[in-house]
Amino acid sequence: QTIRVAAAANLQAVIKVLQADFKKRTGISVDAVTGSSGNLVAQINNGAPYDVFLSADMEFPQKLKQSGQSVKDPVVYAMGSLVICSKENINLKNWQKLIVTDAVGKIAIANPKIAPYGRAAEESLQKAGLLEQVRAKAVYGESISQVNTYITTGVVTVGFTTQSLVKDPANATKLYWQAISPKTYAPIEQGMVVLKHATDAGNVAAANRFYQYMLSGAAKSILKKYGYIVP
Amino acid sequence: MDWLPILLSLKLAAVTTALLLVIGLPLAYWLSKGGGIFKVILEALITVPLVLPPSVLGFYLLLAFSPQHGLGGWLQRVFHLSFVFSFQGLVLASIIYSLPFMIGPIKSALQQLPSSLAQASYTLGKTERQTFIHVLLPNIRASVFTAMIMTFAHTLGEFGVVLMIGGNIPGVTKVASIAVYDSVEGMDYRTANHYSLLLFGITFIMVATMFIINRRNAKSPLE
Amino acid sequence: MDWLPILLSLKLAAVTTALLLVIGLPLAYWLSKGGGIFKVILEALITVPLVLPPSVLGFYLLLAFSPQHGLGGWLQRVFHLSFVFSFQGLVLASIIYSLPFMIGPIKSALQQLPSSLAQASYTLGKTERQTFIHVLLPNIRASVFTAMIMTFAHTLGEFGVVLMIGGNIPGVTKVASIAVYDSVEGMDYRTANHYSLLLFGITFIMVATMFIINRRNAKSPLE
Amino acid sequence: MIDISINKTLKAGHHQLPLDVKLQAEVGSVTAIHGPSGAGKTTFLKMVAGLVAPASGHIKINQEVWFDASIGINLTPQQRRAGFVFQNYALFPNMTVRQHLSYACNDIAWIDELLQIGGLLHLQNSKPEYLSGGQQQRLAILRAISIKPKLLLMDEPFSALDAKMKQEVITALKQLWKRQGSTVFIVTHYKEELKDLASNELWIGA
Amino acid sequence: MIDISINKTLKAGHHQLPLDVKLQAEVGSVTAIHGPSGAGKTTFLKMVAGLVAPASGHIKINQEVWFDASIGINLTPQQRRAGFVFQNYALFPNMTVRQHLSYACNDIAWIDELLQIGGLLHLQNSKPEYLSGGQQQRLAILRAISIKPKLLLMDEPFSALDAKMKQEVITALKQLWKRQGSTVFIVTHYKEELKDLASNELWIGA
Ligand SMILES: Nc1ncnc2c1ncn2[C@@H]1O[C@H](COP(=O)(O)OP(=O)(O)OP(=O)(O)O)[C@@H](O)[C@H]1O
Ligand SMILES: Nc1ncnc2c1ncn2[C@@H]1O[C@H](COP(=O)(O)OP(=O)(O)OP(=O)(O)O)[C@@H](O)[C@H]1O
Ligand code: MOO
Ligand SMILES: [Mg+2]
Ligand SMILES: [Mg+2]
Repeated sequence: QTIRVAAAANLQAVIKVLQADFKKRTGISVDAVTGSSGNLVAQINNGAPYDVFLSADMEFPQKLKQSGQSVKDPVVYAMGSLVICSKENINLKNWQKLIVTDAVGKIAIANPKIAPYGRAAEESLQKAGLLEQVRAKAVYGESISQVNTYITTGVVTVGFTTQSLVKDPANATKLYWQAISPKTYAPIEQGMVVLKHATDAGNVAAANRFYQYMLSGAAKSILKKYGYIVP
Repeated sequence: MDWLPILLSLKLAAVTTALLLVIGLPLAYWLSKGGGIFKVILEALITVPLVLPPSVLGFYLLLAFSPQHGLGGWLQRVFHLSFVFSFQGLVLASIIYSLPFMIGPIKSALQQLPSSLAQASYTLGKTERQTFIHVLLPNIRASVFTAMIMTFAHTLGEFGVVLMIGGNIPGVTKVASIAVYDSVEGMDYRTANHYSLLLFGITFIMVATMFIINRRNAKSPLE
Repeated sequence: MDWLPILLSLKLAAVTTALLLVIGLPLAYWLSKGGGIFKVILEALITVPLVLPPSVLGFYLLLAFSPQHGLGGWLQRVFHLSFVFSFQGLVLASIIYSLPFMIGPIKSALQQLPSSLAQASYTLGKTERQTFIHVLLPNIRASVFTAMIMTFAHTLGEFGVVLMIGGNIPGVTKVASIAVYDSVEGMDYRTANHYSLLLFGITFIMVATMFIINRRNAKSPLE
Repeated sequence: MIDISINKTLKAGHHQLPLDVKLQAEVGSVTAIHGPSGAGKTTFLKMVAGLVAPASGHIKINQEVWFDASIGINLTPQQRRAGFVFQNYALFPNMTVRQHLSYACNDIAWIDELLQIGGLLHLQNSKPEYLSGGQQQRLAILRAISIKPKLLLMDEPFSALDAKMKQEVITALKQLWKRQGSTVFIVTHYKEELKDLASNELWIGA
Repeated sequence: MIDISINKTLKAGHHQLPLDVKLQAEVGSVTAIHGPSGAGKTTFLKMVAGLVAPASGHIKINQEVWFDASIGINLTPQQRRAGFVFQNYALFPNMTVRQHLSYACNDIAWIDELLQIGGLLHLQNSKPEYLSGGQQQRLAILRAISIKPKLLLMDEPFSALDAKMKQEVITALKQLWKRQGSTVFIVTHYKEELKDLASNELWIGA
């Protein structure tokens, strides 16, 4: 049996591990379709054959509930943690001071209009009173993966991204990073729902098992390893 | 590296190019004959999908063909045809997206032909259709090849539309362009490089073969 | 709705089309003269960027022009030129991306012209350059227009490459295609529709105007 | 019986050029058409073939009405199937000599006979760009007669042939036309070359 | 003094056609070239103009060497600037009658004189597709002489002109050539039409 899971782009690395672990435990295969949360929601609203949706925030799953694509309320399966990160060997302890100096050129931020990590980064900068000063140096990535590309290819000096980047064992680039204090931004709650399609396609039992699995200790320890904060 | 997306892409590009040839040749011929404001409007409409970012075009196509809405629902009910998250959906989207690249060069090449060629054929009793196939088309072969290569390559590389309306389903809609995109996004640059090189190689061979076939059979012995 | 991205897009498309005309015309002419294996390889190379998904092409361009690496660093140090996160970077990327659409139709149209036209011009003492400008080019006007329209429209709608190498900086690299994409992603479909309609309208007017200009100045009085 | 009377006003630069032609000819006759350059000879032939529409008048070939402005009849070039030798040949660049003829008709023996008449047998696999001017002109003639048309329209068909070649071709054509009962209109600037061929004469021009 | 001796093997279909031409002519003379269709007359003119390369031999015009296979000299068509009337005219579809001439030379008075000679004044703003066959041919002649070439190469330049028009044109050209001291080669199938024009004759063919 196979179910299809639509997963937000920031889960791209960890979803492979979760897939394998879930298969080992239940024998159920998972096809993961990754993309930006906004894209995935537009597709689901227009008949995409996905059984479970793992979003990057809570807003999108809520919208799906409203449009009748899911029966139950979304639950939080993980919380993202924001880091500032660089390919250059610079000391990011005092990143607030550092990023306004000439030592830092371009700064990558996810587009706050559509990516939760971008929203968190701007919030944090706002709290530190740096947002306006940093604007001139900012470049915007469409998704968190694009920000990661900017960081790992070194076209920006620093970038605000998810901790899962630096925890990803597949990532060969040596990175220097510093976690941003979670007090400076609203928690990045990532929500999950089982979709109506699962019922229509007769996958509802398997989908529910995956849903349960995501909230189990096994999944949580994997998520944790990848830098997510688990509830 | 997974071969399925490459094969899927080649299939998509081949089917799209073949269908666009069937649609594009008569359409380009009809447009080349000139005419009123109606044709101008149609030509502009054909070009318009080009200016929307592919993913946005894909979004509108998704809305149009969604079984939730009018047209898509009707197609679903009456013909059991679904153009979202299916291979035929990718083909349809690719056709809409690449149409101007097929039509444009063929139409302008046809306009460049002297009208006496067609006239000579008509006096032999040949229909417009026979004339088009046997006289006009062979004399704009270079332009037809160019249009085909551009369409094929463009479909291989098409990404935004396909992602939106196809949804990245392995073996059904996960084409090579999406696979290589995924690899880059996942920072798996090795796989991305492999895919890219392969696409590169396929195009290279294809384009080179076309150009060699397309060279004049022989050079004039006098020059 | 913000007008800045639209203006930026129009500027990018106009600059790209103009530069591609300057680069594309001589290149297409040179390729049309036929020749050895070297030209075949070059032609294939020009076509290859088409088969990579735009964002992946953008990724490779990012690598190539990153100030951290060889070429990009050298350009930065010696010319203080940066092709990442800058308008000139978008122009360069668009040129690479749209080159085949400019070259293809022009080259095949040139091949279709009878060689006696150029010969007649040579015997009048005219150079190859004069002949190209005054004799060959005016006789393939329809194909040049087609190539220009396709390039312009394609650049307006270009998204993946621009997104990757531009970094979405308002007023510098945030072009219309990104703005409309953002709106769709942010589920702000109203704004997305506005942008799309506007792009639609601009292209429509542009294409229609071109086609009307491009119609033969007069119809033959005998037909 | 062939009965033609047509009218059209041509534009030569900014000048108006009235063209008004009346012609009656027997079936099986050969008519030589001449007149000054630019008078409308080519245009007349094109009107008869259905490639250009006259403004008024009629074209009647035997019992058939090909064109009649008053009753709105205007047959297509395909329906008229008049053989036409274009002044500029209008050969098909993509076809070899033989392909020109096999595109027009299916009779292989007839095609071989034609190639023989035109002296193009050894060039049957060459495309027009590899033919000399006179060879191209002969091919244009062969293509037009290959469909065995009832009415054959020839626009200066011998202008690029040397005297000997012209005599040979004319002799062969004469026999052919007799055999097939063809009616022929030939535009020419050299009346003498048609002296033992043409029975009628038509002057077009002021 | 003009001294030409050139060789080339042409391909006519699968046959080999050896072309071997020797010609000596005075400066200011007119040479009529004739021979059977397909013998190589057009090819000869193209070799003289530099549009086709001979296999061996030489072309010497006055003191200048235009071509010499033995010492590897081969001037470009631009360097030779031989006026050329193409058998198929090779007019520029994008240019009006007047533009053809103003592309070739800048002298407005001269252009007007040429238009007068060719009887094309009233058509000066027409493009080739709106010209009759004879009008196109006259334009081709005017374009070739507009550059006042030392050597003028004409490939059946009068074949589409009616007798009267031809006489007028020839008379005008004769005066012109005398004035300018031009040397002229004319390919023709009607020797008679050049009888009071040509002083030399060249036969090309087996
Ligand atoms: N590219 C080519 N262009 C012209 N002729 C060619 C070409 N290739 C081969 N030939 C052959 O070369 C021969 C000479 O051709 P050319 O045009 O010089 O003849 P010509 O003497 O001018 O004949 P015509 O009086 O019919 O114009 C012909 O038999 C022709 O078949
Ligand atoms: N599209 C056109 N094609 C041909 N002639 C045209 C056209 N438009 C206008 N004309 C004019 O019509 C007139 C008649 O042209 P036509 O070709 O019938 O002459 P013709 O008698 O065949 O002359 P020629 O002996 O020079 O071939 C010419 O004066 C020409 O300028
Ligand atoms: O994973 Mo996201 O939706 O690109 O932030
Ligand atoms: Mg005529
Ligand atoms: Mg010749």
